[in-house]
Amino acid sequence: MARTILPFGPQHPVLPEPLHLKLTIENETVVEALPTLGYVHRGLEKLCEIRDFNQMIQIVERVCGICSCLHALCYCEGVEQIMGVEVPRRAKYLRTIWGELHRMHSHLLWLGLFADAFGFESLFMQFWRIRERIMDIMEATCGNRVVVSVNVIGGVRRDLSPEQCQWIEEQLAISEKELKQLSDTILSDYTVKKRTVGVGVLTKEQAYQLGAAGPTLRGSGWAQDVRQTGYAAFGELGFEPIVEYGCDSYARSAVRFRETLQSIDLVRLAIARMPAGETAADVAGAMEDDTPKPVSAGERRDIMQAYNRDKRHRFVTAPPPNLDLPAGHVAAKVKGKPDGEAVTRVEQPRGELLYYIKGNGSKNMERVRIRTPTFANIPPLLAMLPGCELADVPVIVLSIDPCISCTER
Amino acid sequence: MFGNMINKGRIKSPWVVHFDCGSCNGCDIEVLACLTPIYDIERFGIINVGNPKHADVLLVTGTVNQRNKHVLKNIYDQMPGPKAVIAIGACGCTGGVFREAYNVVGGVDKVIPVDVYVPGCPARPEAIIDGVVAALEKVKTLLGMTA
Amino acid sequence: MLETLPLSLDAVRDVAKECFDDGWRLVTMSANQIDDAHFDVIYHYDKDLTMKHYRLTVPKETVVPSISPVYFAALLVENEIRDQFGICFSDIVLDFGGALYLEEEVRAMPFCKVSVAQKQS
Amino acid sequence: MFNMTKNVVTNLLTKSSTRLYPIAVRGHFEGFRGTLVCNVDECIFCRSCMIKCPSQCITVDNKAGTWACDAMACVYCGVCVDVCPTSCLSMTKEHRPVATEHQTIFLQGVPKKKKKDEAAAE
Amino acid sequence: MIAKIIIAILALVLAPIAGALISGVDRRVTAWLQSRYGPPILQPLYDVFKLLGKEPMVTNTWQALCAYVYVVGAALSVVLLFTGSDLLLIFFVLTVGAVFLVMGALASPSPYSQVGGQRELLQMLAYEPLLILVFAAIAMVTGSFKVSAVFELKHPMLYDIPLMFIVLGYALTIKLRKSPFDISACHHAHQELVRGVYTEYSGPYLAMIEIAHWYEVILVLGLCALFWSTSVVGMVVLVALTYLAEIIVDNVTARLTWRWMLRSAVGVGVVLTIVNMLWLYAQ
Repeated sequence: MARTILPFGPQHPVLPEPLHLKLTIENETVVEALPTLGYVHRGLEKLCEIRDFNQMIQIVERVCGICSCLHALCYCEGVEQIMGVEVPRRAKYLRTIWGELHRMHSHLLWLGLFADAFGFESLFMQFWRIRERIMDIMEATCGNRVVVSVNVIGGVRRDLSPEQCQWIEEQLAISEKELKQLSDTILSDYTVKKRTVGVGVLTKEQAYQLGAAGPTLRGSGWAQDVRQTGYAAFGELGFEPIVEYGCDSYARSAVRFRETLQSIDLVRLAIARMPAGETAADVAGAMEDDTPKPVSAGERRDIMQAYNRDKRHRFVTAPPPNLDLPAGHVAAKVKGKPDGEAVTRVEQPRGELLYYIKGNGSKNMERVRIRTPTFANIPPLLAMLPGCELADVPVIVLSIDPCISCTER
Repeated sequence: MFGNMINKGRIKSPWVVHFDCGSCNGCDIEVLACLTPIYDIERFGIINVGNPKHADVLLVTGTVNQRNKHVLKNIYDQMPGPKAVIAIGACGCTGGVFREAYNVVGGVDKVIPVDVYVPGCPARPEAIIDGVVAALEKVKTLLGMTA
Repeated sequence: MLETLPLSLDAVRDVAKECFDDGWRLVTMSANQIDDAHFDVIYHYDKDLTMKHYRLTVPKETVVPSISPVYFAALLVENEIRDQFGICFSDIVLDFGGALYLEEEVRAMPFCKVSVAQKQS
Repeated sequence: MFNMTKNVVTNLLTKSSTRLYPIAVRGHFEGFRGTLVCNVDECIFCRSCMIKCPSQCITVDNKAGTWACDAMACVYCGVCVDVCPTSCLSMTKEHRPVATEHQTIFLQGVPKKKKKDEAAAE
Repeated sequence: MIAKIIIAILALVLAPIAGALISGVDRRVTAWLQSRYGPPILQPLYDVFKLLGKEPMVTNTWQALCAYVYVVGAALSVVLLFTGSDLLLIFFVLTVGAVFLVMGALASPSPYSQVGGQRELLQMLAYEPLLILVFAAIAMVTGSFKVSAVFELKHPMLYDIPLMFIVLGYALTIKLRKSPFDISACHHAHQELVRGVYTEYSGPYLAMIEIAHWYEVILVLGLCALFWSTSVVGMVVLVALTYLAEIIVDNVTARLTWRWMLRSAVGVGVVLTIVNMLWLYAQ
């Protein structure tokens, strides 16, 4: 067979997003892969010059609809760092909860798409069915399914009532049960393993040198997760990263699957430990706060044991439960203008997200630079593709969880 | 009689092709969520075919930018008639928050004619279903069918 | 605030090599225009979740040596900076020639405030 | 090999989890940020919403007393509702219906006269 | 003779209708297995009528011809089956049709279509030896390649050659484009080749291919029915169970690569055939 050039994308059913790969194939084996970017480039970093620094929160949330909450979190932490604001502890916990819910919905989405990439449609459907539960939690607590808009400079816009917390726990218990039923399939089914094990190998050294981030890095045996630095409330939750040593697509999917379960635990832990108090600080001076204690192993176990309950796990068309909304939230009053530079990092579902923010004392930021995890994961992808079979291309491309709208902004 | 059957088929089987035209993924995942068990738009005979040559309805999410406007035009031209275009989300309708960014052309209607606008940021799956239903209503009136 | 280490133009690649050998990971680079004729390029390195930042200040139209032969991962970000600020890098592994994101009609280095100001006047 | 079998057979034997929208409408949760509505009689045309809107889709003219919103460009973030001093802006639970053309909400109210003008009128 | 012509005409008319209904049920059951509500049973008919009403768009006229030959081939093989003709002839006609489908796909410049065509050829390479083995086994039991000879048997063929039924099931999975062997094209678009061999066919020609697929469904199910030729109820039950098993397998497996398909198809086919033949001789 002669060499064929196969345009992979920009409109392709495997990828919901327009990534264009020019694949040179020979006998269904990929010889070379060249990316073309720019189909989603909007230039929104430039918008910081015409929108004020508060409006930028809504704009950076729309860098990527899947991990919007974490973009806003990272941006807000940066501005807070510049302006010297101490966020109330309750707000930190709420940020953690919504951040982890985002990670869960993103991972479930990815697991579904990944199943779809190797032609396992019913698995795709099941993962997305579980994901709808998380979307419901998001809608009930934040007011929107995807772009939640909860983070503001100085805290969060919404609070959780005790009734909502209890309902979230119930929903999570059901999701966990459903998810564990699927673990057999995604982690040990013969046909699934046939398609993922040994596909898209990225060795430990390669992963580090090519600057991989997130599950791609952790799937190659590096225990590196920005949550270890303890931003938001992670410092108090006793977080430990999940690592797999397989270095292939299977290891990356296993990392994501286990992280989803871990996120459920983290949300429970955060709800159980969430202190009472304000949800937003006025941005002018620093708050005084008692030093928090990290979670102990015993406490963690006690909290976890409370969740072995059995619940019906079917959706009904009945109206959504009428949950008490928290009584009136206090929006932060922002006075002053950011002046200075900051670099902040958070762990997005896809990996490490970096914001470089520079303010110049006016209401507009001078520069907002966003380095997203997929941007870092494209060089490893280019290293993985040559030599693989055409049938494995979707699996490999998806195994880094590409988010092109993040990459190009 | 045969013509009637064809028209009925047109209403009952709108195959969609989805093109992400520079959206933030929010609307895309809601389009995909429509295919999944909770919303299941296959009830209406809708399949996401992924090939413009087979499709009847083009779902466009996101703002049009300088590079993908050619792709969008190309996909639209590849679709055999009769066809409908649905712009999804604030970005697809007008450009949304990004309409002042330097690489953004604006809404989908700057490049191809749009039949239905689905507002929302992101548009809910219910709204997307409404959008497809509205597009079918439009097709019905075009075909001279009475509901 | 942000603590940065100074970096000179000649040392760019040497420092990169040194960091590479020491096991630092290149996170990314950020460019920023500081005044009409000067740009900041900040190199962010990471090792075990601690970061260090090198700040390189260059006048306009300087050709910066590319570090992509050392860190392959730098190629995308260097192309991006070339797109947006017009700072050229020598010997990028895969050079998109200023067309990574932008089509012909908008190839005006959008982040250069000078060029924007010129367009408006 | 066929680890999924249990799951699919369970699905076959139980009711499907599909919500039959639009035949059966589930409704949205309390607090959902749906359609933006403006009670123009209460509006004092202070322009806070216009200034704060991240999408810059609201236009307020305090001389003519008009409040307009480009409904298609609105991103439903709820910032305007938060900043409105008179609570004349609110969001309903229902999502905005689809349209076949661009929609702009245009509301004409009575512009608030300044105290000085009122005194002069008397 | 007249009876045969009537049967032929009935088969020609009823087979696509029955095939469409079976596809509709297939889609509905698949939806149920995935916890969805599913499309109406008549959905395949709606699809085809809509496609017939679309603007024809072909890259070259050769492709249109190929679509026609594919339909004629599929229809003719069904007619031959129902008139009790020679199994080898049916096989030959079916193959000619399938080859024309691939030629049409290869005639277009689209790389997806090209790769899809190549894979379709590989699939044929996998299922055709299996079909031949099955036919040979049938001939060994009945002593003739005639379909009508099967109906003269006293007890169902399934007793004699149960393993060959599994081999036929293998070929069936490939022919019905079900997972794990939906590698060249499938009814869901989510895959690496968009829609593989179907990519370049559109509008009325795609409708044509869809109709040909219905004929093929009837043909392969008809072959299954031969294994319980003694009673109509037995046939229906056997076919229904086989089809249900196919749908379940479709939903519990991932798509595998063509290398695996070729290796396993030939391996399984040969091993099962040998075991079955030995057992047949031992009796």
